[in-house]
Amino acid sequence: MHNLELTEDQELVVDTVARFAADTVAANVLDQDEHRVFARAAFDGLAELGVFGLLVGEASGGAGLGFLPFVAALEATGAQSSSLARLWIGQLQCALLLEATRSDKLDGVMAGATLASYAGLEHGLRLQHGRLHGKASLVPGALEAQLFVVAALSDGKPVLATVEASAVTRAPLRCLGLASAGCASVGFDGAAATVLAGDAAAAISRAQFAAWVGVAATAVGAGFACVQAARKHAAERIAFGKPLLAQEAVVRKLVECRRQSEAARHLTWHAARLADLGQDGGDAAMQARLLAVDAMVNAADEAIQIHGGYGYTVEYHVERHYRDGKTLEVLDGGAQDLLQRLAARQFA
Amino acid sequence: MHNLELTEDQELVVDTVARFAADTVAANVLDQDEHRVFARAAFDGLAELGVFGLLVGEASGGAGLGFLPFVAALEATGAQSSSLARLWIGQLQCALLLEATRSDKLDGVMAGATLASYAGLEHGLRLQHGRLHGKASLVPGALEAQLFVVAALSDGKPVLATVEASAVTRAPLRCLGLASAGCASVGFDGAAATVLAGDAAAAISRAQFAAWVGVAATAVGAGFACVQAARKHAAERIAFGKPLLAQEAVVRKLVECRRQSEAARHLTWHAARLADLGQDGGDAAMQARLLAVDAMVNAADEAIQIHGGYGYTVEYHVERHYRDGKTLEVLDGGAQDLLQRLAARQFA
Amino acid sequence: MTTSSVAATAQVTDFLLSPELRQFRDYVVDYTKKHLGNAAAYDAETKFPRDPVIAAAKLGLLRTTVAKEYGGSAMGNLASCIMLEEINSVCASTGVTISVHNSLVNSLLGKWCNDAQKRRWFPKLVTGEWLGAYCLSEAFSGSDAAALRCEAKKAGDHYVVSGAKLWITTGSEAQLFVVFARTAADRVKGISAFVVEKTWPGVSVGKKERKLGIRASPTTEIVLENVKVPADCLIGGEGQGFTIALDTLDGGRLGIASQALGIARASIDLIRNHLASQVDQKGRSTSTQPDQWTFADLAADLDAYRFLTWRASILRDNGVRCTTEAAMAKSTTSRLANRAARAAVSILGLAGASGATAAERLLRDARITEIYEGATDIQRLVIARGLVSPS
Amino acid sequence: MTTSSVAATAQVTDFLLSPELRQFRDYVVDYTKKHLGNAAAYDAETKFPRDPVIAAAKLGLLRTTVAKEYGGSAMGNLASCIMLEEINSVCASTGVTISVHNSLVNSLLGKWCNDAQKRRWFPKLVTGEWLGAYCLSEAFSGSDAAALRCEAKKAGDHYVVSGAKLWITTGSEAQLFVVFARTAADRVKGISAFVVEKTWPGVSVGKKERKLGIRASPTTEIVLENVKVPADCLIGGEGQGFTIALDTLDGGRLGIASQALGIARASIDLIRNHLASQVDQKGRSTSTQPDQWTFADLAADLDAYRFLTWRASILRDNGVRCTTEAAMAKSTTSRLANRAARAAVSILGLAGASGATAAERLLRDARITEIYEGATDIQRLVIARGLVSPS
Repeated sequence: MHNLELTEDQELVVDTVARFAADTVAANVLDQDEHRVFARAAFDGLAELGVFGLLVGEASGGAGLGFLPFVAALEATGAQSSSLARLWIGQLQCALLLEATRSDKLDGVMAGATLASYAGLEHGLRLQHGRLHGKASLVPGALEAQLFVVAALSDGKPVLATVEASAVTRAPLRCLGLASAGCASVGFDGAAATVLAGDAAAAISRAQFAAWVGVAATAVGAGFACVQAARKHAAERIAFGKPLLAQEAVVRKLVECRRQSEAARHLTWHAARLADLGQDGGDAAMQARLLAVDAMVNAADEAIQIHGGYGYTVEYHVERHYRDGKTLEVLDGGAQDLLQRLAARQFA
Repeated sequence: MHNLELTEDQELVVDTVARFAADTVAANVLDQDEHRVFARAAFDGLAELGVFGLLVGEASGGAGLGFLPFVAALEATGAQSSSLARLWIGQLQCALLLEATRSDKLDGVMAGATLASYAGLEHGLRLQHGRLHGKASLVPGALEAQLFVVAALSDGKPVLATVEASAVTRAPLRCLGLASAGCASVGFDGAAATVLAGDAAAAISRAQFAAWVGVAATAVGAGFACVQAARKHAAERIAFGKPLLAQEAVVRKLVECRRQSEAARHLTWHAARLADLGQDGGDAAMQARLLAVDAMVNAADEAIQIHGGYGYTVEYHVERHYRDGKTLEVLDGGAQDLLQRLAARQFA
Repeated sequence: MTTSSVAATAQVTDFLLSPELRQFRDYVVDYTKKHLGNAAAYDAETKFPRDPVIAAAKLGLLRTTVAKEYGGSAMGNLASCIMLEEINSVCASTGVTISVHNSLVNSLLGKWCNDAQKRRWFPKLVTGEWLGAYCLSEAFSGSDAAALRCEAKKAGDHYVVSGAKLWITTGSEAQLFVVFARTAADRVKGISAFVVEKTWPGVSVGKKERKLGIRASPTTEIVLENVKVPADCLIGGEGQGFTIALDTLDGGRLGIASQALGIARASIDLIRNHLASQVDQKGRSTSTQPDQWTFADLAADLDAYRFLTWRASILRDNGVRCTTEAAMAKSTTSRLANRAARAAVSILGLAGASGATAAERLLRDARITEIYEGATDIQRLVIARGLVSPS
Repeated sequence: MTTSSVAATAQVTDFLLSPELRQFRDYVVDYTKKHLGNAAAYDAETKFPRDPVIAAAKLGLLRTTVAKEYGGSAMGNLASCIMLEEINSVCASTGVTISVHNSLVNSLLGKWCNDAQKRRWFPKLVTGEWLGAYCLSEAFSGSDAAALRCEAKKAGDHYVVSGAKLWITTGSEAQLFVVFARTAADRVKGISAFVVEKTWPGVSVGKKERKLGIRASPTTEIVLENVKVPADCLIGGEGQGFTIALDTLDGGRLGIASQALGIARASIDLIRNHLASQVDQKGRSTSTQPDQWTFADLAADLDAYRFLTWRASILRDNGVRCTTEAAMAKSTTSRLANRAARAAVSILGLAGASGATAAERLLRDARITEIYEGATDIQRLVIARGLVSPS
């Protein structure tokens, strides 16, 4: 499937996750999404596979395998469930942040024993006198999280802190998508926080990067899944005496969608490669994230159209991918934030 | 600039071409384009650099360096002149075809002593009793070519043949773009042809591939050149008391254009890598060609807009890139043909 | 054409609605403000908006396409479109219910039924005592409507109708079904149209679809098992069904175009309000240029495509065939609705996706407008056929 | 408002042009057929289409926006737009010449000049003996028009005007220039408008631009070196220049929108003819679905955006400010023209790019419509400003 020149260790992780996603995750994903059931079993399954420490260094007890296997495995996960992929990304961001700040909570998060959620700077939270203020209006995983890792401003400077779930107010949301990801708003309301040591800005950057390439890979996987689903339906569905797939305009759409996801995949791999080489993959990661999410939304949109009325029902996967794609888009600051960052980096 | 892991030999070719393009080609390109002057000196310059045998095997007297340095060098050429890049692609296609069919005309073409033009199957030419029939309505280089390499159908099967320029009727065209590429229509009118031996279908495929990745790389180079030109203008041009570059919408356009060209570049590299590994890079090459040309046209369009009235004049490069982009699009069967091929390969 | 009475005078002069239509629009706006406040709740609970529909009926909104002699207000298609844009800008589930009732069922009966038939059904339909549903699609015939398999076998003074109809809007709530069934083998000329009442033996509501959007509008299967349909329930003549179906869909598409306009407008209004709210302490706008651009393009297209919709409606009101024009209206407005709703989610960001605003519902509702009553792809082919080789 | 006389009766009723306007359109179509056959040659040779412009003048096409008392036909903006769509569908260079003459110069003089001024210049302008040009832009002021530097210093009974105007359409062919110059320092209120005649000392035609398209329309610099402009050539009052410029551009934009409509229509017609020509031996269409889709979307947008243009024109004819509506018309039509021309080149393939058809010229001509008389980017901001915080 891929062309990533992975090591044997990396390959093993990717294959294991891909099998887990295809065999176990796929089975319940529609039902859980429709009824907004948290993907607990799948999360625990990932924990068992030990992938939450994928990016954490061996010295800190992680696998230290780098971004390449991460994006490859997330692509396979995204093909089945963006909700699960987003939970994984959040857990892994927390692990990276806790590693960077040498927090003793790292082990629990890596093991998946502690479900952690990250609320980034985009929520505009403030830390004063050891207490957090403000509200994060939409955080994946928040409803079920035991621990929050929070990036906030303290005297105008970024800091990192952890907050116990018991200290915050959570409200479930009827989100557009990611219905199995336990999305909630989180009110911090003066919650006591443990400030983390270390270079917060650098750690936040790395966590952002992980979300960018992670979401990009998720969206690439989902985009291809939409093309695949539409192809399957179009091959089976007869209209005007022939399968839809025999209609030029239908195939043309699929070709276009596939082309977009393919391009996004290569940018994603490029970003991951650069990061693993210790180079700055930020531009590529943001470009990949923008392109991949656009491609996913577009592929889901076209796939719904090809499915016709069937695509509008929750019995097929494509409407879910459509909602999930638009939801992925607005997280982590949203597309606007990425475009502004790219503008500043490339044309300031 | 690139991230291609080229060998030293490859790197040398790319750097040499890039310097030649930036130093020599750039100097006359506007004037030649405006007055529709054939890029003779630039073509001869490429000949001197010995790049027409880049893809020809060492056994046949070529450099055998493969597609990676080809696309990297064409990107640098495309940044300056799509006309020259297209001439190079045509010459190199002819070299590949003559190599595959063991023609004795290969050496002259590789050396650039013979200017050769390739007319592909898209022109619907027919070979009967050693004579060619039909008309190719637009062939780059044709006006100045000494030799035509022609793909035609003979009893419904593809064949390759060479025709001397003296045997055909040529009419210059006021083409939309590629004004320095000597575009002409070519009437074969029963011209005597030398049929080439060997597997015509395979040779034609390889020549097509070369055009796909070649045009993709050209368009990537031109796309980035448009972004660069627009950025320069926007940094200098003051409106409403500040440089255009300080306007969010202007920068946003540049970010979007750059993102598209970047994605196309990665697909192009991917296709070239696959081919150099002996794998099938056809899908990637076609996808790259489609995306890159779209990105080029879009970047040129936005660059014109950012230039305002200036962009509409021939004194800036962007209107030329706009015309060249649309002209590159319709060559080699055009975007439609590529989309149909992709449809057949991916969804048949 | 009983509904053409309105066309005696101009409905739109120099792109302005007539005073009567503007007054009617205000009347409908008043209805939406008073009765459609719970749209989000109906959606969340997938609950049919019965009260809003009853209120609409009481205000006469279910009889706009019916001639006065049968209890209608004979306001015609343009008035219906103006009404539907307003209703759909607040609640697309209520909107499609009324659209199907007016633009598909009532219009069809008014145009193709005989006097006795009209006197039989319109009294219940114009008051909203009965809601109507339009039963054309089947599991294996969607865009390719002529592939339908539902059978109607003549047996003396009645037909025996059997088959399963799919994607029936208002299926579980309607009391009257217009059913298209096959009375002969010929692909097109073998199709006939019938009125089938819900209470007749053999009629049942099948599976209810769980959908991305318009969740408060019940979309169900309607199962017909050896239903005895009296011969006087045949609409028009045998074999006229496909002609009736296609002609009716021209009008139906104007209803959906208006739904799309309503959804687009609501989405654009969300963006407008968001932009207006972005000001610094001195009241200067801090909204970004790219967002302003997006808004401007959407706002221009909204006006443009509304004119396409009005034009086609007026043609239909005047008894002029408007297949191409209706296809233009539906294909442009439905794509605009989706584009606008997606933009609203993007620009509102977390508030767009979290459910804190209507944006996410608009996005989900918008998506159906490109699918039902003729998918976008089909509309495009209709336009190309109409203009490239005019028949 | 001398041009508002047409507005007493409806110009467009239920989306149909009045019989008078349809007749006028036929009249213009006849002109285009008889006089615009050499558009491609004028383009290739960058030669001003003098004969076509003279023919247009003889037919009265240069006086449509002038009141009858000054020799005009007072047909107003909508008639001008209808005329310009037709002319531009064949030759955009002729089109922009007439558009500037009518929509910018004649309209401006008619609205802002006093009676003596009108009696002085209109006799020459309505007959086409003189062509007009509109001199607003400068090297450092394009979209930001208020940044202009050209100076007009009062000196007794005249002004001394100095500066260089850039991007002047018809620059080398016009005999009358409306020149915007600075009479005071204030960025906006310091600008005044003057009529300058070509023959006056100090007036010269500077550099001629070599352009991507509308190559037969000369775009030049107009250099003003200490030109003595009599005080009675001031238009309106001192400081009114910017108001005049912006108001006039509302009308000018309608002219350019119409140009864009003409180019879009010609491009769409090329696609239509191409699709119609693609048939197999049995006469069945072999055109591809994606091409049909592209055609359908373009055709729908053409109708939609034409309505936007007509609406704004009627508002202006009725003396209603139409800044937002004109911006909608220009931004949508100009983008459509480019989209359509690009699609024509793509779909026609080699024949689209080789010069064998008009497609490549349409593509080149189309590109200017997004740039001049208010770039698309500015139009979008105008729309957003107009709708988000209505003034």
